[in-house]
Amino acid sequence: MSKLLVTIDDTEFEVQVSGQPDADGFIAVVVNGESLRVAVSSLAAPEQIEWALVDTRPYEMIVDHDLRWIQSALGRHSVQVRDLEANVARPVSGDGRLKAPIPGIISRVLIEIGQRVEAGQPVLLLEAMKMENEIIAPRAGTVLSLNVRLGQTVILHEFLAEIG
Amino acid sequence: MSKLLVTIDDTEFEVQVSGQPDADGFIAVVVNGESLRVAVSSLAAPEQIEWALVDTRPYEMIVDHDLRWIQSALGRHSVQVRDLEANVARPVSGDGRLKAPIPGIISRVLIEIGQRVEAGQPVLLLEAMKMENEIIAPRAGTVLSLNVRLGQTVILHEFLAEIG
Amino acid sequence: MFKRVLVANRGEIAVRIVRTCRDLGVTVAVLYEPGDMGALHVRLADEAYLLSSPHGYRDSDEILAVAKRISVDAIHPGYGRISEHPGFARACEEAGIAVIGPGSTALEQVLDKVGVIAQVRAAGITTTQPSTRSFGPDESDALVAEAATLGYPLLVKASSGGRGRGTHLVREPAQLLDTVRRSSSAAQAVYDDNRVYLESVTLPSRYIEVPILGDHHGNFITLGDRDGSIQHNTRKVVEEAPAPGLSQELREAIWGTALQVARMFHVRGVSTVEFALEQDGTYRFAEVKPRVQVEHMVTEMLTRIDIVREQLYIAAGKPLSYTQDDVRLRGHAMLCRVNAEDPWHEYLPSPGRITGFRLPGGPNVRVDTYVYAGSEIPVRYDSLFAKLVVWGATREECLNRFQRALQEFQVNGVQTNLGLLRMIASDAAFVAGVYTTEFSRHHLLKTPPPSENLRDLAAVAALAFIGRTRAARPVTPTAFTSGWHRDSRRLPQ
Amino acid sequence: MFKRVLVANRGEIAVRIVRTCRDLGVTVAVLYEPGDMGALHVRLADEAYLLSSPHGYRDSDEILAVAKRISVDAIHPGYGRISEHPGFARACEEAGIAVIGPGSTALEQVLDKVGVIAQVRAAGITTTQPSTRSFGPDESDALVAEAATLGYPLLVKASSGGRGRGTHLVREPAQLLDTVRRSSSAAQAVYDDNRVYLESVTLPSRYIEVPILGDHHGNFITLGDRDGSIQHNTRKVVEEAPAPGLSQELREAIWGTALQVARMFHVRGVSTVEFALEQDGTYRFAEVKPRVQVEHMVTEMLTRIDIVREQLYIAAGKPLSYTQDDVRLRGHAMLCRVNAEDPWHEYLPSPGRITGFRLPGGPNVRVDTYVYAGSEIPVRYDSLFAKLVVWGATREECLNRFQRALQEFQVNGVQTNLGLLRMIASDAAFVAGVYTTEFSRHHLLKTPPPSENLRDLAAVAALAFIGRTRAARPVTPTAFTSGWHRDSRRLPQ
Repeated sequence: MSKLLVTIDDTEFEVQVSGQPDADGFIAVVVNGESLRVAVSSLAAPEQIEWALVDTRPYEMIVDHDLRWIQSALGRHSVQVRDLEANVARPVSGDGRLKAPIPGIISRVLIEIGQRVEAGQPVLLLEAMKMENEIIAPRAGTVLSLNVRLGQTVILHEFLAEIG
Repeated sequence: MSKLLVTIDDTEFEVQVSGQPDADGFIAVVVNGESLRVAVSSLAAPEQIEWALVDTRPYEMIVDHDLRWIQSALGRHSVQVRDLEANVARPVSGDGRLKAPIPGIISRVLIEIGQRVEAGQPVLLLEAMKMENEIIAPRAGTVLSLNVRLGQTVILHEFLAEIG
Repeated sequence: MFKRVLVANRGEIAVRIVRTCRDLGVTVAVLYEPGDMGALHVRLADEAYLLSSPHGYRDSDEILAVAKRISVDAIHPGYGRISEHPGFARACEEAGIAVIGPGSTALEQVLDKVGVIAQVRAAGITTTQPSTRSFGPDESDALVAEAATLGYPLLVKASSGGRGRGTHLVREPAQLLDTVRRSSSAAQAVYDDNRVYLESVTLPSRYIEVPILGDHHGNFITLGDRDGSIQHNTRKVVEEAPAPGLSQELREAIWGTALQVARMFHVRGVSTVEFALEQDGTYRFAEVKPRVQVEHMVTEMLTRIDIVREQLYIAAGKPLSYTQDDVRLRGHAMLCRVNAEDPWHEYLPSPGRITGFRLPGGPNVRVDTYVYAGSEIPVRYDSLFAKLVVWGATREECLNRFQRALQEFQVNGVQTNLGLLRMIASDAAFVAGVYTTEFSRHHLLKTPPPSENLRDLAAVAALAFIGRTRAARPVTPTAFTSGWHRDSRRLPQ
Repeated sequence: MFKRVLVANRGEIAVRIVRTCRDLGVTVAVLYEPGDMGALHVRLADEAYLLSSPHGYRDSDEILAVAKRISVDAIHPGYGRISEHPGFARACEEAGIAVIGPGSTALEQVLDKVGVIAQVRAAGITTTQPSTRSFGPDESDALVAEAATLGYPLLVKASSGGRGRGTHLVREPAQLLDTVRRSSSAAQAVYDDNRVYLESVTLPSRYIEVPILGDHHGNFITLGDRDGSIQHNTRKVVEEAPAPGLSQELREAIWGTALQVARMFHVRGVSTVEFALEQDGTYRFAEVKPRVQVEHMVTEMLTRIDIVREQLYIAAGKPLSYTQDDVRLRGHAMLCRVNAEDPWHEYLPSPGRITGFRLPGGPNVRVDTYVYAGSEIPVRYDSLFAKLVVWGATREECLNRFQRALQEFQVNGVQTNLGLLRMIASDAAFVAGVYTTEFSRHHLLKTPPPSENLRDLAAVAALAFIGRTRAARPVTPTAFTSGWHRDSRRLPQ
């Protein structure tokens, strides 16, 4: 059984999930003490969830790959999940690794290895769909590694550089 | 390089295929001595082919899993391919294995193991989409194995029984 | 208007009804069998209730029980069994729940198809000639005698139910009893009633349908006419509106007769009055279908009226939103049923997972479907999974668009009849608009398609062969992939 | 009519043109860059030619060379750079190839936007107030002075080209030069011309567009009007027709003025005359767009006229197929652009593979798109991948259907603006039809959506979390999936 603290927008819910789907395909979930039967289109990865059925209520949905938000027909809700048992929250920022926030083409490289950068300083330009996107240093430090070169095509979440 | 004899409807073609796609994505194919550049949407399996481009001519197509036919916008063409080098034609009929020609539910079992059957005798009924489909013995012989029971759901190409 | 409607069906017709309810802001509840949990009609509904009965969507008792439990104002059964079940309609009426349909009394009347023809004939309308009564499948001698009186060719039809199921053409006496047996067993399966009747038929003829709207206040209007002559086992395959080549005088005469019939039986809601049209211009009343049909999409395309919405309004007691003069029949529309089946293999059904799915688009093209890439066409239900309809200002414009849209429609993972539909749309008789119920698809399936591009296809086949050989080797021994499928099956007709 | 047409574009507009050519039985050739080989416009064409130039679809010389080599009768450039390239149009005319467009002379004239306004104003028509001339991005002092004369707020617009690209609103002097720099660099990239001009703007106002058809024989007709006030960075997001809330008198006055302008410049083919409408009813001519637009789908839905077909007919020298009286403007239509972008993340573009794709359906719903499940939205091109348009007999019916269709449209694998579009369609100002160009999407993005179902979403989030944790563990160390994405990027507006 899992015990989670789920925050949707600004509302907190204590959620308990026990076991596997029953014969009808529902999983028993207790939210703030209330029992619900929940079915989702995929139990594998968030981004594969396309619909859910909670008791008798169907939802069309899109779930962020990193589970930062859930989009239903009405709009986008922010999500935070904390595992109360593992007692480990999702790690917060501070990491110096840069990954590609979108797929694209590296249209400018503004740093080199060993260079000192300030937090907020532009380090790369990534071109996608006729727009240039500035990638900035998430923290001050030294460029430890630089894994891309000018003109290179990068995929989503590809590791670009590290600042430490 | 492969040398093949390809029969489309009733017309035979000698086809030579050499190597991998070029930089533009085309493969060099010689048909009856004429050079063509061919690109297809998938080189993996026939049923994954959705389009082809032959020189400047685009085709939307569906190709049978067993390569017995190709369907283009105009209709369905029968296909036979023989590898001239391996010198092995596609095996012909005569096999006593029965597989499910469609997915469905076994609605009647008309044989048992060890029973003698004649060619053409109904052996199983397979129900799908509100229709019953009779599966008949492809040859005379004895029922060597029977792998399904009444009410069982079978998938496409599932092995049902063998007559030998 | 209703606040909450229960849809008692699945597949594309359930999706269709859900859409209209949402368009109207009506809360829509649906039902599902366990295997249908993620089906589109469920995904798009406001509420979804699991059917626990082993009869699932066909269990009228459980449907009514759910409807009462959740307090809906109305039930929309779509088409099929529940829509033609007078007992269900009456039970709903007694429970104070509106049923989208003609009302239990009218339903009972029009489902007695032999009786309807007698009444219509008594009113002085030319009808088809049915047998004097219905027959059980074991009344062989009586059937043979009756058939001899009527003469051949004739149709065997299910006594209950208005669907194509159970209707078969018999050209010669030798085929009669075998056909009766098949028809009767289909009728038993679909309508719980194994009785059949016979109907004299003149060949060639055309099948003309007149869609009708009628309200609780005695108003009836027609929405033009359609031609449903192109059928497969008497199920319509391709349909167009208006029926091509009718004189305006004949057309209006048929409309008038259709209205007269609808009024005679007080058929509320949407219905279709169907006629056999002979080559000399004689049109014979055949039957009344008191429910929405697949073919209504053609009418929607001509009139731009949402017919499901009109059904709901009428059932809620509203007077018709249109007078006859308001109905503008502009242009031309063509529709086809897209089925998961293989016409080149005796129409073998082909359920399975849709791996590729691309709809045609552009102006005046519409597809209604319950499937999408990655979804499953289930084994247990009908093979119809999509309806394509196109519109054009003229028949020619419509035809060109129909051909193009069919070429554009791509489905992978299951076999479909799209290849055959493309051939029908290009067939000379269809193009000329001079076809009848004798329109034959057999020559289309047997003749290889015209192609100056066989050489190109040979090149593609070669690449497919090489790809297949490469891919197949590691997983399957060659012997296993060969031979078994040839002649190893035969289908009941 | 033409026998063979070359489509010089890609994406949904290329697919759109291919469809009409096929509907007309015209042989259609297309072009493709190496990475676009399996793109839909290629798959659906009769012939496809590889562009070898590194400039690809933007290389007018290679396009003309292919057109000459394969001897086409006409070139349809869709919209975008090639459609607004007078040099290209003239070279085609000299080569005896028809270009679908207004003709090189008219094109040259209407692209000089400051000059057009001067001429229109000289004819006694109220116009927006442009700067006295165009400016290079480095003429800072002159720009600041001119802006002070015009007054704020004002628009910075690209001197060449009629697309939204390069157009930006400036509310305060402090923003001017930064905006000019951005506008100028966009104009340089899109039109090879970095000059901009300024235009005085009154806020709030509305953006009213009048689509026009004109032929070689001096016939001009309007196809009603549209409201394009809801924009993002001055690109239209949602559009409807007719423009809501105009009196018939005002509407007809605007149509009349639009016709007068189109005639003044002899703009053949399809064009749009655009106006700023102020709250006191003053309407000011703003510009002429001499080409097909995304927004023409709204007009097609009202009139049922295939506008691309009319373009081809007109370019072939035919007189208009419609008189003004033939054009019937029935009902109401709404359209939106569906883009691969994330409105909640500063409109971050989101190319990638479409893993799930399900179109809305039902009566009077149309989607034009070049993508399908399994296809790729490329990195290199525009983020627009689909256009949704719906029709209703009344604005209310249309609005309900628009909301429903947006809810039904499902895309997985890339981020889209569908969530935002749903919010716009439900926003009180949009529902009431009383919005202006000041319509703000910001509050929509910032306010969490209303939901009585947060508890249900929490349950789903919990299951997603557990599934993700399970799936993620074997492949990726936890540290690797965390932290980096927060604040690690910033976008140039």
